Amino acid sequence: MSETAQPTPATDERIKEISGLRRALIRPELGGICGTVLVFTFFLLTALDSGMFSAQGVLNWSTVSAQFMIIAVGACLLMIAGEFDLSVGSMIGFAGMMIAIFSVTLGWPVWGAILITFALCVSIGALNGFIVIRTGLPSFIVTLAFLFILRGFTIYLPQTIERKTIIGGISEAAEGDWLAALFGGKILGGLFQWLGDAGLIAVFERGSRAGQPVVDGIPMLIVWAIALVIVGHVLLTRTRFGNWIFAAGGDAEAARNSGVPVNRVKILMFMFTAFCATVFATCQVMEFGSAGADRGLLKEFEAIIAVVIGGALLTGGYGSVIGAALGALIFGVVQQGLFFAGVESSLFRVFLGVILLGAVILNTYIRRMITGER
Amino acid sequence: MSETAQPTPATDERIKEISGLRRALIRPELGGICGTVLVFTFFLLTALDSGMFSAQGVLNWSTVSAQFMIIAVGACLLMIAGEFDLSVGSMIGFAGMMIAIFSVTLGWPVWGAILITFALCVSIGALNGFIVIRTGLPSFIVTLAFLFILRGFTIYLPQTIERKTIIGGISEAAEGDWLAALFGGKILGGLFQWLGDAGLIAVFERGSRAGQPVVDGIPMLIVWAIALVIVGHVLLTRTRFGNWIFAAGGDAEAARNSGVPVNRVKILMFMFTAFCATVFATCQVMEFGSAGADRGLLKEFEAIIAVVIGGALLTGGYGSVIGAALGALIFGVVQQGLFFAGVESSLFRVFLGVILLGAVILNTYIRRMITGER
Amino acid sequence: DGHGDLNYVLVSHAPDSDSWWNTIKNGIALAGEQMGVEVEYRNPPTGDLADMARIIEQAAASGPDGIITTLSDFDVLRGPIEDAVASGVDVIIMNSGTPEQAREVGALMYVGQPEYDAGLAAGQRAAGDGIASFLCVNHYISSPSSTERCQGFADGLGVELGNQMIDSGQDPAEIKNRVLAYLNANPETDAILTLGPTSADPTLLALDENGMAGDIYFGTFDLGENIVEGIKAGTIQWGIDQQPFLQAYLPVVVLANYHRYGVLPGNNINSGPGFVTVDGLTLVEEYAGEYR
Amino acid sequence: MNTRSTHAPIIEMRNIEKHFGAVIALAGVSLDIYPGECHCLLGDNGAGKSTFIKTMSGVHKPTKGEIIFEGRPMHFDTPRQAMDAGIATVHQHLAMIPLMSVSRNFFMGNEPVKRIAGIPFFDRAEADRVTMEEMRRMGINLRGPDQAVGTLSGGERQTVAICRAVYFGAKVLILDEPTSALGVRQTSNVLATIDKVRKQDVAVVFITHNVRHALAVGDRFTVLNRGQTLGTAQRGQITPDELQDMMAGGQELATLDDALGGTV
Amino acid sequence: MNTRSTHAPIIEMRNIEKHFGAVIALAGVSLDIYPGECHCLLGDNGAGKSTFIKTMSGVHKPTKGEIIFEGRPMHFDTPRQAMDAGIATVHQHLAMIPLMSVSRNFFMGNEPVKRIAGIPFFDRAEADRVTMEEMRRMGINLRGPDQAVGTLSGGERQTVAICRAVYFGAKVLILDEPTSALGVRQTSNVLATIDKVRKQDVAVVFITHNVRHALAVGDRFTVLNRGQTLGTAQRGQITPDELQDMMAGGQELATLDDALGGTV
Ligand SMILES: Nc1ncnc2c1ncn2[C@@H]1O[C@H](COP(=O)(O)OP(=O)(O)OP(=O)(O)O)[C@@H](O)[C@H]1O
Ligand SMILES: Nc1ncnc2c1ncn2[C@@H]1O[C@H](COP(=O)(O)OP(=O)(O)OP(=O)(O)O)[C@@H](O)[C@H]1O
Ligand SMILES: [Mg+2]
Ligand SMILES: [Mg+2]
Repeated sequence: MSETAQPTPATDERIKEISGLRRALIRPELGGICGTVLVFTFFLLTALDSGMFSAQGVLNWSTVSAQFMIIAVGACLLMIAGEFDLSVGSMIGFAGMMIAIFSVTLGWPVWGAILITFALCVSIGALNGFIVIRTGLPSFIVTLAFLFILRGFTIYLPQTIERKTIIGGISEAAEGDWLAALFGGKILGGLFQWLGDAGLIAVFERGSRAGQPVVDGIPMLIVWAIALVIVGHVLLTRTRFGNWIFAAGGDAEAARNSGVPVNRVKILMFMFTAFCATVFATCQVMEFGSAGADRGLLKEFEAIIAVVIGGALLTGGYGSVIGAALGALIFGVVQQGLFFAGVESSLFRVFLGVILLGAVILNTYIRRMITGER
Repeated sequence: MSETAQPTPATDERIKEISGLRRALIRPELGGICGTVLVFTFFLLTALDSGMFSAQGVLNWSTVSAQFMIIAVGACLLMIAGEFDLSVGSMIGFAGMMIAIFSVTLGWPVWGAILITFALCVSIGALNGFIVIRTGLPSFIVTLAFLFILRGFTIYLPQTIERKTIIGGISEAAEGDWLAALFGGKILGGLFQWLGDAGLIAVFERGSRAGQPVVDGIPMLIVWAIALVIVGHVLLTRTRFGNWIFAAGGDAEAARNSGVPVNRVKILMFMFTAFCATVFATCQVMEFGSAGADRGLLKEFEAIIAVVIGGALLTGGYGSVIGAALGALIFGVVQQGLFFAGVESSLFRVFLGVILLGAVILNTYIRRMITGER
Repeated sequence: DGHGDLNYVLVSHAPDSDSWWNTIKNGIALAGEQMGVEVEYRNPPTGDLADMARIIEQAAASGPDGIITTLSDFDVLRGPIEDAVASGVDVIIMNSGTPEQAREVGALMYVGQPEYDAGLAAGQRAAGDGIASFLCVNHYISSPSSTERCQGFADGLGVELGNQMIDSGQDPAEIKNRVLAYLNANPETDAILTLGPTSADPTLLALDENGMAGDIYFGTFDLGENIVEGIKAGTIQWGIDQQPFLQAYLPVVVLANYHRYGVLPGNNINSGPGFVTVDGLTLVEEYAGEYR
Repeated sequence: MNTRSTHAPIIEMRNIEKHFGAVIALAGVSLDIYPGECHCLLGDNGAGKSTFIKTMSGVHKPTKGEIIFEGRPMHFDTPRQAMDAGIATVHQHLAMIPLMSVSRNFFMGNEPVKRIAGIPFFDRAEADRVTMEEMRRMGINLRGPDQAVGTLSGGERQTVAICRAVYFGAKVLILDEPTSALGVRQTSNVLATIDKVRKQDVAVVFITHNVRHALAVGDRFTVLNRGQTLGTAQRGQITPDELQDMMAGGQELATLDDALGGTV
Repeated sequence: MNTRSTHAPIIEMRNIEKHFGAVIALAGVSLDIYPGECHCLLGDNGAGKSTFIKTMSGVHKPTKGEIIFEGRPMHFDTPRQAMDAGIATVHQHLAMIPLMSVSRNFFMGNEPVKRIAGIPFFDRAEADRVTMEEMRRMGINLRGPDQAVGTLSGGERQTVAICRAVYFGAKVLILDEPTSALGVRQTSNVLATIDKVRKQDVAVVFITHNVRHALAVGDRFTVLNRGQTLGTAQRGQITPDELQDMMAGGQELATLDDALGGTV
């Protein structure tokens, strides 16, 4: 028997060569990188003296960006797995309210309230996923239903139990709680104190905290955001499970035939999204000490927008966690930056829409270069 | 030359026969019909004596349903053509505000304001469609951008021009305007007066309108809803353009190859959706005499929900206008019925979510029967 | 930047489509012009209070001379406000919160109308008019202050709130028809309380339609063009005016004078509740929605 | 069978080039197609066959080159125009919409119209009648004209597509790999249909990878290779083996164990 | 070539039935497959071939019937289990994901793992290396292992799929119409690969509609018809024409004009 046919020619005369640099550049997060550079350049030029880049200013937009990042990581992995979740915003409201009800109304220890809330919310995420898988309905519809259901309960429960729509007093309850500190505290306080003493960052001038540095630590929110981004990125790009996420979103049928446990992957991603939403809610509740029925409104869109700005494909199978994190950063910086730059606040939405459009068009162009798709 | 092969057997022994009745039943709007029957049965049993089915009560839920119908018709045709529009709600706010600005602030005659607003909004619809077609981006993203952009302008413009976010005084401006009457008036007033006089419907017993019938005409809103449903239904099922709508949504590439002007169809459907949103806004402005920056919030979801309850497929190519109208009816009746039945009103959202889920699952089952799809 | 040597920021909790805040914007614009200072308006676009906390932090970071803010959730906003005070920014609390809370966070003063008290006063007034049951049309159910108004009104009447408060949503047709539905199902209702123009305007139309206009006892919070018309026509018995204009205007004036001349009023200022009735409506009418 | 001399060509493609960004899919292909002939278009994967017939049917605009239809230069901007001119195409990836009924699919883009008060209504009765009749003529009994295409088997769908093209395609019928997914019986039906259509003086352009299918019905054979034509051969002037070699782009084929016979 | 007597069958399918709701796709099909043989599965469209091999590869669970793999009854609940047992499948509709890189596709569902601190990391270096090597062995030079599958031609994709199956499919390789969209040269590559694989004592199940492809590599031929088997024939015991007739489900074929030769 002869060997197989002669090798096909290594190059095709009908295709022009793509330069090495260009090839190195085309990756999902390129759009996000360009956007970040653009946005920072813009604000460095227009809002440098507004305090946006003082220690306090940086902390401000970092915190806002970190918030977006936490939910964007979940939304990103879920979107790459081919689904999305419109109930994220309602889940945030619901999770916060549950913690408040368990800890304040029912008087449970805060760690217990947090744990049971995580269990509850992750189960709801699993339920979302289960319904999507079993009925084959688009996740848009299923999670839209849960958007209403969860928000309904978030308003109804405190209304019925406590006759209010905001439950406060969680800070007092959380005093000294080991788990609460993981969500509400700050780290590196010593470092910042030292920086303040050394005159490297500003200190308060008067009041009860005179002499303390204006930034007295990194909020746990930011730590969570960074941790989730790293975990998400490693999971997606470095593990076999990550490959399954791509496969499940790229073509569920093909993946299933190749032995990828697609249903499990999708349900786990719904659970992870719910987990991220609950982390968001817990940090918020622990920082602010109260839970409100209107928390998290429209956050589902913000998460999706960050992910899409970061280069992921709405239809699944393509995207990057780093991209989503950059998307969240852009979003946060623009949102706070417009305030710093003193732009009329009602125009904020207009900017948001325009940036969204611009970013996705840029990303589409990049993706077409990668895949050769037309 | 011989004739082509012998005919394939008319029946296939491997498939059980489907009964005639069952076949007659399986149509896209079946889910809507079942839902409507269910909902009415439920409320007839639980809320019969609450006034829900008095003349006034009927008018009440009819008006709410008619509102949903107007936007559902547009959303339905667009969804069948394979796209959807998240900017409907913002478009409603925007259109109302434009009418107010043109007629009150700029002092144009109301008919002029209405016409220019229609032109403007339909052009924005066309722009939406154009961007979707040209960039190949999912309409979710493009219209999400416009959701923000239009809402931003709706807040910014009156704020800048009039220093208010509610502009009133349109009723006075519209007094005697021929076009305004088409959106804000009532018809069949004589008939109802006669019915009231004849004792067939209740008359007011007290207050400023004692002696007048409780229902003094059919609001133009309902007339528009019925007209749009009929036009939409005929367009979809009886014209060649209707066939193109199905084709464009079913498989744009295949339709294009068969000579269907897919781009034109899709853009026209975006324009029609914008048209419906503008009708909604105009009726609202004419009835309430004012335009507010927060009008139409979340209406895009409500339209999509009505359409999906009515049996259309989110992915396009399948659905019915009658179904969407029934979906809107169910939506309206449930919403108002809960008030008549005295259910805690914050639970409304929970019900909405549950009904949405139930309806789509029912519809999926029906569709699978039709297409034999698994 | 700007024409003034002093920079102030006003932070509200309202979503940016809420029409009531418009008067506030006009108030600060006028005060800014008259005092020759720069005043910016900031709000969380969706009305999310957690976002509002970030905005206060942001405002503090941009180093203004003063911040005027609402205190719609003490727990959430206390931290950022205290930080702002500590970093040398003078703060005045307006609109929501209580004088006690304002003192606690270290603000200079409080200008506004305690919501529960306003509701209570209205309830007591209505009780005096012989009212025993009511409908509270809540178009902003997730905001605590709107619930407090209803609660205060119920307590003023001495009845249980219960199902008498409905979540009306913000769509005018839905508000109108929900009111109609409620009145249809509960025809024995004595009074209606609306919480602002968003719910009052459609409610007026609803009463017009079912013929109860003028027949049912109707009170509302906050003013607007149609509400003023309603008061004039006798459909609405009273409107509780918390005078948003003052809530915006006074803090700016106070801050500017404090920073320039070191003078400060010795007390908090209650801008409301003031009951607007059919007497003395002319000015109210002219400026409703703009300065009233 | 028709020969070159009896007719003028119905379509002349002159030096057609088509570039997609960096990809040159067609680098100058010329071809004449005569009424009543079955012209087979052969070639390797990616040779440009589908691209070529898409320029013919108005889906793509050629980057360079001329299309002369019935003696006059033509520029098809949309598939509709080509269709109106009499060019019907069955594309490689079926141009059928699974959720739509057979009769709606059959007339997609070519709906029969009945004017009532000047409004062009879709004449469904007519459409249903024609569909049932045409499908019956092809040997397929539908449950009803409103049966969804999604419920048909692959072979049946293919037949609907061809049937539709034949029904409308008065002058030129283009078939892009119509038999690739079909069973033996279905294939033989399709080939018989091609044969029948050709006899009605329609020009047929038939793309296939199967030499035997090509030889069974083809009058002339054009082989494309990497965007260029290797030339056209007349039936009888070429042996199956020669054709096979040409279809492989002139490159040597992998040979199997001798026991299995040298070629495929 | 192997004959029945030299080995025990690696898979025995006994009376497999599969119902989809009202549709009876398989009505009791039995089949033995031996190591080192190429077993061709033939039959009309909708005969149930794809369904049959899907029960074999764990995609569908049979409604009735037994699967005996290496002498022991087996119940595959997921494609993974079948794969782990040594059954690799190239499905009719390609199991490739266009947006993913070749090497990720190659190892999809079978990722090589490198444990660092107990966490199973995807060993990409290894995956890339193997992919490049295996593809090179098949005669395809990739730009790099991270090239997206979407940029490959149809034939190349088909080869990746087969290559992957061969790499993992130690014992049984199932190919569902692998050649239907391929050009002559690509087809001959695939057939040569089948031949080579079979020689390594792998059992190959090969579905095709092309008699000549079947005869080129098949050792035994099983024909399905409407969910039932028409029997299995040994190579040499059956003529191409007989086979062709059986493939058409025993029904008469449409005959073409005599000039074109009686059969396809
Ligand atoms: N829209 C497009 N954009 C870019 N490249 C394209 C496009 N369509 C086709 N090509 C490329 O043009 C070349 C010819 O493709 P074409 O589909 O015409 O081949 P074909 O001869 O039909 O092959 P097959 O036998 O596999 O169907 C291929 O390299 C293909 O990748
Ligand atoms: N998931 C399913 N649900 C319902 N019916 C199905 C399903 N899969 C296949 N069928 C039906 O089972 C029968 C056999 O289908 P199958 O795909 O096995 O045929 P095949 O022999 O592979 O045909 P082809 O040669 O066209 O690929 C067909 O009638 C098909 O419609
Ligand atoms: Mg092709
Ligand atoms: Mg098959």
